[in-house]
Amino acid sequence: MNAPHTRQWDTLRQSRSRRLERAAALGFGREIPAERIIDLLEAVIQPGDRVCLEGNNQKQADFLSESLADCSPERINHLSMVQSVLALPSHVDLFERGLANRLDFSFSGPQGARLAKLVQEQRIEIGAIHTYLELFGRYFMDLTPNVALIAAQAADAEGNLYLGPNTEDTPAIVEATAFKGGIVIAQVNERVEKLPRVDVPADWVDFTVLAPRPNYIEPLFTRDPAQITEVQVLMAMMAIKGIYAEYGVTRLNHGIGFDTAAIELLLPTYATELGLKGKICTHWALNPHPTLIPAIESGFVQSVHSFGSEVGMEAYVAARSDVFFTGADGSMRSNRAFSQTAGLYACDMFIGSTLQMDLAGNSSTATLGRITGFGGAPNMGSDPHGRRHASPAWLKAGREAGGPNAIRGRKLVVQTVETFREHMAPVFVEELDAWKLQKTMGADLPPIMIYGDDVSHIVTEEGIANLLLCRTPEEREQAIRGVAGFTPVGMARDKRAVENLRDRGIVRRPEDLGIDPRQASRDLLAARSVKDLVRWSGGLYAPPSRFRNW
Amino acid sequence: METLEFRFASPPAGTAADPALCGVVGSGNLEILIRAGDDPAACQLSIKTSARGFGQVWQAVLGDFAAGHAAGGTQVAINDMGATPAVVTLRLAQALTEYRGGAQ
Amino acid sequence: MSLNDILTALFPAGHAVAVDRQVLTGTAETAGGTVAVLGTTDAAAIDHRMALALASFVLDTVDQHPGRPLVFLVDTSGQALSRGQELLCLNGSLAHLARCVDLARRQGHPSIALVTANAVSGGFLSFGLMADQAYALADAQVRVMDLRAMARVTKIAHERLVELAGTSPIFAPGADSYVRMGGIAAIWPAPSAELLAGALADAAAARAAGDRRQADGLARGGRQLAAGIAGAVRNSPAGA
Amino acid sequence: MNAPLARRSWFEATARARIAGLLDAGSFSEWLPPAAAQPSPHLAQLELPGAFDDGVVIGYGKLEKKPIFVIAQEGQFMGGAVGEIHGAKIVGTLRRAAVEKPAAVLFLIDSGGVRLHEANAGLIAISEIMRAVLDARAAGVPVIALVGGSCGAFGGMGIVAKLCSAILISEEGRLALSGPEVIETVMGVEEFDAKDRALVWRVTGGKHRYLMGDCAALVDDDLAAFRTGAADFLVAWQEPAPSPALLRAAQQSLENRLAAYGELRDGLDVWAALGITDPAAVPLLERDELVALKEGLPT
Repeated sequence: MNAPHTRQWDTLRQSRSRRLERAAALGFGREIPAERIIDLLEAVIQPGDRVCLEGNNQKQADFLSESLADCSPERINHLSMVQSVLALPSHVDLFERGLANRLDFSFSGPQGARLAKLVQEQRIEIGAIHTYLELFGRYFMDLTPNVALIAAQAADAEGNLYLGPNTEDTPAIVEATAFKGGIVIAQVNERVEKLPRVDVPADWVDFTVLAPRPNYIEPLFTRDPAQITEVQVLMAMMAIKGIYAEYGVTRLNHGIGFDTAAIELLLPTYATELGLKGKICTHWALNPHPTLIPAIESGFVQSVHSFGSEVGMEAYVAARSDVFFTGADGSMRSNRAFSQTAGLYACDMFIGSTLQMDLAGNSSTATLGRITGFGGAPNMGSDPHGRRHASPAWLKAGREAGGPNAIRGRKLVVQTVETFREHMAPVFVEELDAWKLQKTMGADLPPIMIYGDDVSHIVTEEGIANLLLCRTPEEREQAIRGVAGFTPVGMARDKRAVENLRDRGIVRRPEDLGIDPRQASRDLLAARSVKDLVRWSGGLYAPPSRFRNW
Repeated sequence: METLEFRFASPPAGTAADPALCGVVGSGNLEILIRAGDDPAACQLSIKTSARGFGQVWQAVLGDFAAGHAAGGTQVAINDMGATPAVVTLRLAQALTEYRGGAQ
Repeated sequence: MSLNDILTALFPAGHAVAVDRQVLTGTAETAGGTVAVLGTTDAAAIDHRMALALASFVLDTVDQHPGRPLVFLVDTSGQALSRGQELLCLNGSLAHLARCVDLARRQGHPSIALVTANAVSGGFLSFGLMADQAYALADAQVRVMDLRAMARVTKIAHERLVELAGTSPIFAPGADSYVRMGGIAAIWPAPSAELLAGALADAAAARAAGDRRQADGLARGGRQLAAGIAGAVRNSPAGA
Repeated sequence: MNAPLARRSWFEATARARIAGLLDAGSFSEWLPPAAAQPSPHLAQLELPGAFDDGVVIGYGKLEKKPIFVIAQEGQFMGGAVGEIHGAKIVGTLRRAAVEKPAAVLFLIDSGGVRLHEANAGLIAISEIMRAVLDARAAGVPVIALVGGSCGAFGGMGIVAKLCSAILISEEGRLALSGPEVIETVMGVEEFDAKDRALVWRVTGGKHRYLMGDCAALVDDDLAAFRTGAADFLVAWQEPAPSPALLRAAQQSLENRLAAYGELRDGLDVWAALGITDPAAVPLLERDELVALKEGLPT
């Protein structure tokens, strides 16, 4: 038997040391001057590295992203990027300029079209499109970053970081990188003597750079109540009376959009009239939606944990520390990983909207020529089989689906859509565009946001379909057609079958719920403008300029 | 723009004194003018719409309206700027209510 | 054609017109006596200073020379496009100028406007179109917006607009359209003292008749609805 | 807190809803009502659906029992812009007012100015409206502009507003000549960033216009507040005869203003120059607070 080969067990640590030595040789301490950031990046990043660029739903490490894109592709190339969101042009520049060639991500939003083009030109290889939690999970499995480029609000002299209300993904990224031999570089908006609180300890951070301008934060969750339509009010009334009230939904997440904003704004009015205060919507996994202010002020809401913050809500959130998660310093700390976990396991309901839904109830926001991903919706909008604790809503849904002896409950996963979008694009379709997209992109899976078998209810202006009560695929199909209005899918319904479903309470019309559509007036909204929201907040909410009309 | 004309049988709406107008011709919206027609058992509709090629959808939406409401003896004129069927249905119900003097 | 050539052709008997930063003011001699001459040059974008300078000159004329006719020479590309100008309510200064022209009319001053080169939207509204009668030189540009910009804003194909502009004076740029619409009394092939004298002679009658532009637009076939509609409002039953 | 619920927003209301909220209940009668009208043939020619009222509602009614003529533009239809029929309805109403002499004409302006699809008809119509407003006023009939809709009063309608006896404006209302988007498109984003809406309101918005004296009254964005504002204004207002003295005084004050503030580019700078100690707080003040602030300013 040969003597065993002496294996090195600390290559990661050694690699890290060499990188730090290269930086030291260039004269760098821990505080990097902004004008020399490219020298640092070129010193510590190696070809083939896996780099996590902090691109969140809202907060962006934009200075580091632009700086990385400006590095020499001769020195840095074949990078494998891992990041939640591709939001900035510079995120895609990395691939166009030949610095990076592989990507694992969750959501691409505004860069979806450029991304699709790069895929078709085979200049980018997409590992997978994840949900947030999945991606965070893989940071700790097989996608651990060699280098993380993150954004923080402030650093002190030792290098401790304060992340501000938009903590978002930073803790997950830093933890995965710092404890597996990686390098963490933070751009900060300011250097201060004393931080309000320490969110990341200094010994997890290798370098900080004072960015020339504060990191960009997108006001992603601000919905101007002025744009909520009567039809959205009608659907909100139906959702509240036909689902929230009937199941007694107390713990929930709302997707982004005007449909759910309408529901939030009906809580202080319509839901209160129905006597639902204290009985529904008490605990939330939710960003600080400005449209939730009236419900909070009306005493509906006990607790909100947030994935991220929202521009302009800082003072309001700080002043409502009973409701929001705030530090001893008074400001909020968000955390996408924990809030997604809450959304997955601790919520009884997810309600959101979509662009397309097929006859099996699969829904997708993918459109041809764009790769957008889906962020956190698939986490929230899925029934977790790992859940073991009961609640009345979960049990009721479970028994509707599995009969009185069901051995587990069900999460309520509700899709609320008007049957046609603008320009008369039907939401209900025979086949999702996602299938074509899969073919053109050569992907393993069609980009389906929420699988039909997870969906419990569909709300449209025509009515509510309760898919839990459907017993056969044919019934499901007719239930979906039965609320699909005048779309081709809706008009192809079997009218007798739908009437039968209506008799059984599987399809319910507004009148079945005791709702007269003519009552669906914007006057029911607790706030009809952003200014109203400011008034409700007692002047604490400071909306971004683009949402103002004063 | 497309002009569409329909005529559906519908139970008599009863006589109303004044024409009624509902809605505004704005993006995604429409205006509906209801006045007395000549046939008490039919609802006549004429539509001018900015969106071409949706005649079948209009026929279905308006047919449902005429079948589901007492709208006979009315003449309905619509100017549409891309309203969805949901908005059209809602507006028709509102306009008919107003035409009949606010009776539910 | 230069401003001097125009002034010489209009006022062969002499004039004393000064130009200060695109604003012209002064007097000139005509067969019917002295007239006040004022207006703008070089496609002026009307700002507060220009509007107030013109308004001041109108008020001076009303004060010092009762009944003296006003001759506006219009060459404006519209209003000044500037945040600072809007901050001080540019529409207010243009309205003030319009009120001054209107006051002069009420005080017995006949007025005519001659579009010498350009007449565009806000600048045209504030004084040219406030005169008793407006005229245009043959090669003058009169418009709200050119067709390309209009196509962009209205999202209607440029070709379609060009095609319709051939038959419809409703939106087709050009002095001809404004004549047919009743907004401009006539087009002058060239500036001339005779045409000016005729226009000044007509101005008093135009002043007495009030705003006749709807009727003119109807008579000339360009604006077939406005006169009837306004009349129908007058004749609708009941009132105060 | 229920304050927002009690209000019925003027900004949001249709022209017809504004009239209903403004006049004595049930007192309004419409001239050329939709059932008796035809949409604009010029829009039809461009393949666009028109509106039966062509975007403006005219008629008569009562305000606190006084006979009133009303003109209400519908901002949701083509931006309240003035076309041939739209303009002629306004002109006809104003001319009728000069003859029949109601207690006032209430002019509910909500318009971007000329309707480009009927550009020449619109421009000439606005000129006719300008003269008709001044004729009605010269006949002793006050013409009161009410500005608080989503389109504000821009372009030629901005000029028309300033020819009226007075302007009542809400904080949401805007009054100017060129739209910020136009200025940005032509002169660049450095000149005017139209997306910076707080800036847009600091330059063109109701509070700024009121502080500068361009509008006679600032009212809440509420139908009842506009009604009360208009009624109160009429009680106190005597329409003056046109006179050189009045215009001389106006000329002097405009010249003084240009000399004092001509170099400034932001409402914040003007408000500071007006003597407001904390200009940054102005956008957040409620209507009553702002009125008190203005009344306390040095004159």
